[in-house]
Amino acid sequence: MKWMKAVLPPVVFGVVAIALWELIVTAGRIAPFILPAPSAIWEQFLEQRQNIWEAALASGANALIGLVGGTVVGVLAAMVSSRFRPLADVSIPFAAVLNALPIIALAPILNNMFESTSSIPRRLVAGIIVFFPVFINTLRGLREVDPIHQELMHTYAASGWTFAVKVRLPGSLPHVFTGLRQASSLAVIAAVVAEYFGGLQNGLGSRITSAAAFTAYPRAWAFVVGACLLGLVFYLTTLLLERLAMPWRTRLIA
Amino acid sequence: MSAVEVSGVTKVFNQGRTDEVVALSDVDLSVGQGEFVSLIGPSGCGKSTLLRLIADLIAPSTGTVTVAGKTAGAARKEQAYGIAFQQAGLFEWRTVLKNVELPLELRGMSRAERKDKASEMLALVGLEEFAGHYPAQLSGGMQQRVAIARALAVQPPLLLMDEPFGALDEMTRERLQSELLAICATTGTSTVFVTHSISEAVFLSNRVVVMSARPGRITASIPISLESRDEAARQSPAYFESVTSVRQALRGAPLKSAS
Amino acid sequence: MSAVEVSGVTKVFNQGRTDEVVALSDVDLSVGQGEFVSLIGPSGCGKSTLLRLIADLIAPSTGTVTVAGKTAGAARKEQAYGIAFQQAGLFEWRTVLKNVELPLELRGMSRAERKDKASEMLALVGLEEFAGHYPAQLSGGMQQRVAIARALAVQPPLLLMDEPFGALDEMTRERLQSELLAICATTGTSTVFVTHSISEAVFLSNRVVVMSARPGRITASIPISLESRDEAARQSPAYFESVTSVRQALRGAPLKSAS
Amino acid sequence: GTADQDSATPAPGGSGGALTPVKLQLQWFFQAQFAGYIAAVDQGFYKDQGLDVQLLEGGVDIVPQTVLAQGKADYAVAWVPKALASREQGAGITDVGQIFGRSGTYQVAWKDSGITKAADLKGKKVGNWGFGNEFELFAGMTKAGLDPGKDVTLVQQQFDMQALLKKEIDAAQAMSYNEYAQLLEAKNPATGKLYTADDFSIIDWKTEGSSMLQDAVWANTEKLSDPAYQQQTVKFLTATIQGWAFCRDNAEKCRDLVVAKGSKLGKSHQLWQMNETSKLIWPAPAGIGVVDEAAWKQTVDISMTTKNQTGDSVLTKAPEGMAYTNDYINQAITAAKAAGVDVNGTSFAPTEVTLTEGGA
Amino acid sequence: MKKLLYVLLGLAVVAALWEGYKLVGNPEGTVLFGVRVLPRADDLSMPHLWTVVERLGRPELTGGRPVWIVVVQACLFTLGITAAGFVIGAFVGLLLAVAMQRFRIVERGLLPYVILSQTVPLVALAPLVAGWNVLWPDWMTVSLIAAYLAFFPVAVGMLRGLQSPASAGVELMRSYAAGWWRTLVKLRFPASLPYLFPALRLAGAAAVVGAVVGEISTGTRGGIGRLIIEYSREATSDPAKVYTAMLGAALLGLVVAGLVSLLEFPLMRHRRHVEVVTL
Ligand SMILES: Nc1ncnc2c1ncn2[C@@H]1O[C@H](COP(=O)(O)OP(=O)(O)OP(=O)(O)O)[C@@H](O)[C@H]1O
Ligand SMILES: Nc1ncnc2c1ncn2[C@@H]1O[C@H](COP(=O)(O)OP(=O)(O)OP(=O)(O)O)[C@@H](O)[C@H]1O
Ligand SMILES: [Mg+2]
Ligand SMILES: [Mg+2]
Repeated sequence: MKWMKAVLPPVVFGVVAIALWELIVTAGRIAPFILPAPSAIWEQFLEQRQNIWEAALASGANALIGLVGGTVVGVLAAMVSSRFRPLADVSIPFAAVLNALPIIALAPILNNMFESTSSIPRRLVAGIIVFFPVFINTLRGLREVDPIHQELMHTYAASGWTFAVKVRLPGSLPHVFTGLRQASSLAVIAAVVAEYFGGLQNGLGSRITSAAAFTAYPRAWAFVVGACLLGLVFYLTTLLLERLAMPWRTRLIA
Repeated sequence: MSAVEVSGVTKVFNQGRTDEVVALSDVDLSVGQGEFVSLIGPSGCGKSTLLRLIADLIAPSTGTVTVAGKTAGAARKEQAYGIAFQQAGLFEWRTVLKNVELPLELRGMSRAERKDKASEMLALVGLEEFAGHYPAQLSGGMQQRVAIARALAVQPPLLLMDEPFGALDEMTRERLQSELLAICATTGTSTVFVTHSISEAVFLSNRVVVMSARPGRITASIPISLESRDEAARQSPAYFESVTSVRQALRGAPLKSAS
Repeated sequence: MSAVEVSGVTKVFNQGRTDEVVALSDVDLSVGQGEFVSLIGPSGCGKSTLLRLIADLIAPSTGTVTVAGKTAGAARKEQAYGIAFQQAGLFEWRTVLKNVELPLELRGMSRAERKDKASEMLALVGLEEFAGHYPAQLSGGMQQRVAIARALAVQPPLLLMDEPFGALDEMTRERLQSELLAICATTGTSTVFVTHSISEAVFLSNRVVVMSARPGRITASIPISLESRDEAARQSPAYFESVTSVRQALRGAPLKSAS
Repeated sequence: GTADQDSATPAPGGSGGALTPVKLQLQWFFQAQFAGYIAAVDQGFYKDQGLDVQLLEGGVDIVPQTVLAQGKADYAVAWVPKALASREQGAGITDVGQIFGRSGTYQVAWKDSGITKAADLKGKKVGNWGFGNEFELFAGMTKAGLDPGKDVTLVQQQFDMQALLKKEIDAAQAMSYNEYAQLLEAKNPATGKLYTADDFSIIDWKTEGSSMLQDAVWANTEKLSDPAYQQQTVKFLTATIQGWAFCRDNAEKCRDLVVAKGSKLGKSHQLWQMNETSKLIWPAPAGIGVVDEAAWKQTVDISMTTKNQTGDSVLTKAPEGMAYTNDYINQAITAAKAAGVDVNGTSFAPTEVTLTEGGA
Repeated sequence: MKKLLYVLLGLAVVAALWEGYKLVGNPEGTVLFGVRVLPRADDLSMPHLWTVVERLGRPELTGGRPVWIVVVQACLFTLGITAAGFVIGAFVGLLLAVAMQRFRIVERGLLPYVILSQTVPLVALAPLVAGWNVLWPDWMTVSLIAAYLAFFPVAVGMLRGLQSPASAGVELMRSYAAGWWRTLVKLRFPASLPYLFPALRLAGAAAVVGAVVGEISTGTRGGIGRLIIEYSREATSDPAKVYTAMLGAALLGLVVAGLVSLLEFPLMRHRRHVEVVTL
């Protein structure tokens, strides 16, 4: 019953939207190079599913490595920064500023700094993009310790290390996951968009552009659907991980 | 040997700065073994400060604090007291049982042993069924009970409580008061209890210490003797008399000794 | 004509679903002109629900609610009552004065007029100096005073209050109680007051309505008659007797009429 | 925009002598590759024909033929295979002037790599641009018996040639008039001098037999049934021929025009490009812009048979309807000839352009 | 003020790291197990910072305008596009948030798609939108792409803000017989401001990314995105130039972030600050 209530509206909305789209395209006789019909996209999706799968694996691997790398570095950096107050004071505004930069534009430079024949540049782009939300949120979490907890641990004569492990880390988990949730779909987008600037042609991004260059929009959109699914998988996996890691929080979307 | 000895203690915050605050001035307090002492006074009079001095969470500017014959610092390191605050301050990522286990864990007690001990404490506060729950699944009153169980887990000779029932509604509060009394009676723990409520202070204490602000000092120490500490006590004339005398002490009226 | 007439009211939440709750069952209540009635009872017994029914914030499942002879809905549209909650619920982006002006603003009163009116109300609660402050700059007690001023701004014949002093410490609370009584006396407002505190209910009310839970119903209605409502009253035998009888009604003991 | 576009065709000279506005969508940034059009605007050739031509610059994701089919431009410059692919997707467009008679796509490798023909690419890292510019390469490899999806590692090149210079890839796609020049404008760190043609070996798809037709002027098929648009097309093509002939004869002047247009690559680079572009057009035995049957057929065949790495071919079936027509270009040639323009360029002799560092 | 100092300090550290790495790093990069794990330190890949600065001062093309003027102008152009995209995106986000707040069914039906929209890669969108620009000028196409990225944080943050008032506040408004609209204006909007501004900051950053990538893919001339791609074509022979364009893009990001923060300044005095969680 409750489940139905949560699932029904979006499903109905989606079905109606797709039906409307199909109707507009067929009734308005809109050429596929302007807006492909959902049915045509679906057809291509089925036809290209092998290609989509392989491309999604390639892009997904890049996104995953970027995500994991960026998260690990972000969390470690946040832990180091939280140990030294001045460092945290400096790094928060600095990271916030860097986060406002169009990082994706670094792709061509990274391609030159590393090599365009490896996947490192796009993984780096994904990693850097992941780094900021994770770092900023984790640091915030690490710094926000309930003063009562602090006093309690003091009365238990707990050492700094014990305090970090038993209080700071678990206390910052919700923040880490807040960052991760944002980062997860960003990582996929970054990995896909970075392909735009050259490099190996094995991912969704290059498939999309090459299909689009041939005006094969239904095919391009089939790959786009693949990219959306990939992003969704990342996002939902993060949500699942969040639930597993924090059984004391039952809400799915904060 | 008294449970707590505070003598000649003054506490000045931000000493020498423009925002200097004299939180406590020349305070003497002695809490006997097994005695239940309440601190009451207007907001900002230094009740929490005094409690935190005893807990060695802050150091006095002058004067000495002794807990069970040792310095406050030594007592803290030995976990010679348990403490509870207005906010239960449970760790939301630990189950109720694990929360109570925490001080034992930090003492290096073995897993099985501390589990037994913690379960026992939970039974004491009547929450053994909720051992596996997370704090967020408990009501405010239940959370506060867990906090008390946690404070008692190391079986400290001294219990320090800073308005532990302040956030609860009156009925829950009265129930917990009775429970706390029962626990203190069975364990023989000495208690320093900060409260804003006159009736609470009177009902719980052997002695109510009244403080005044600016600078914080002790203005009265009113012994309470109720025949019993049950529902009937709350309706006894002795109770109402004590309430009145604490109220008067608080209002600054000339103190008449409570009957 | 009585200020509030609740007759045969039942309130069922989530009717027909698995999580159906009967919050109130067959409740009758009548509040006279200028009467001060307190609702007291255990958590979840439906006090707030009853108050919100009177305020027409929710609609009864069965039964009728009349406020000053009109339906509750009509009364709400005419702003025939003022309301205050446990959380002061001030709008932090408005100054104290602007907060008090809000209900007048929504009535379409002119700028100058509502400013005068609001200032007057602030004077009533003793906060005229803080008119330009923002709520965050005020203490909890002061915020609650502003909330009362806001509730009184439209000079409603009826005041509805849901544990307005619940979050305050006892001393602040007692001060505000006296102030509230003074205000109600000068304005002649009828009041329905929800509280958890027996002493508060007794001190303030002409009548204390005791409720019980599951399903919420009224179990007793205890008239209180104190000679005066000042500091002395809190120490009078009549007061203690009333406290005892309310306590007994709450505990479900056989009711003996308060003297 | 719908498939059956019927946006009004501007009546030529509708309001007595006023110029007819015409938009031409280019496929990339301004550079000498489009010098003929730029010159025709600047020299007033279009104006003489009563046309006010506006040149629309291209971009990475701009598909000129789509812009044309949507009616946002009146003509578009596009490579034949890509335009044919769009036709198959419903874009109603027709090739009315095959300006480039030859393909300018190279695959460039280091001389010492030993790569000289398509078959040598086996097992190598092969750069290409994607975006549909890669089919000559794929066709060449297929012809040489390689499977582009398996036998080589495909790498999408960036917009520069660093990948080849740094030897990250073994062979890079390059247009004779652009990227190849960039290689020759780069300094060899070993010698401190610029690289020379001797450092590289070139696979030219023309000699490998897998070249396809490139820059052509495309018009809106449906509108071509409108006599006014027909007339306008002839006029447009006439002036375009004049423009290209002008650039053939005045390479340096055209280079200046291109640079003035805001091209970010430098002067010597644009002169090189001008020279190389002219080579792709001239000499034009049948007259500039006339579609050569054989070349067309080769382009279509490759488009239908060559598969890219995902197994897709450019076209799934032979182009239907009027994919190209020589009607208008022939009329334009006649008109240009009458005006004394050399439309064959038989005597065209390319010059030697010296590139400077960075093409400055 | 202090923050600015910190940012400058951070920049100095980054600059030192860059030059330091050039000093000690292998010009050919460090290759481990066939993977280049550390970047090349040669001048082609990592030009000296002073080369980049010096390049800013020299003309773009022989006899042309100095690069810095070109870059600044491109930034201004893109700033315009970003601003338009930001405004459109913020407006759409606002409308969506209000609709979702007003009708629970809209929230239920739409919110999953709003979140899903963030998984659509921009490269997919750009060609499509570029193909639609029959109705508006080219730069507007780019603005729309920017708006697509910008609407999301605003929609989600604003929704959260509109839902933030405690039920006591809402009931209070009801007790004043205030309807939905007046509750929105007097209560929900002001209450949502602390959520709106952080969301706007995110939207500003997203709009910049959208504008830069959008310019590249639609071939819109005159902006910094276009400059990046034009200069990166010359990276073969003039590597410092593309870095000047990157600096421009960074500058643009900073300016936009600064401007959005300025917006917030007068409205957020006396207000508490909250953290905005978008996804
Ligand atoms: N860390 C601190 N730094 C500066 N001043 C402090 C600090 N802690 C307490 N104070 C000041 O010391 C005085 C006493 O504070 P304390 O918290 O002990 O009061 P309290 O009696 O517990 O009040 P309440 O009833 O509100 O809890 C107050 O004036 C307070 O402002
Ligand atoms: N909107 C609602 N939906 C469902 N159940 C509700 C709702 N509001 C109240 N209830 C239920 O109705 C009962 C009475 O609630 P109410 O808030 O009136 O109690 P109360 O006496 O005010 O309690 P407290 O003293 O804790 O404020 C409770 O069981 C509560 O869970
Ligand atoms: Mg305190
Ligand atoms: Mg209630």
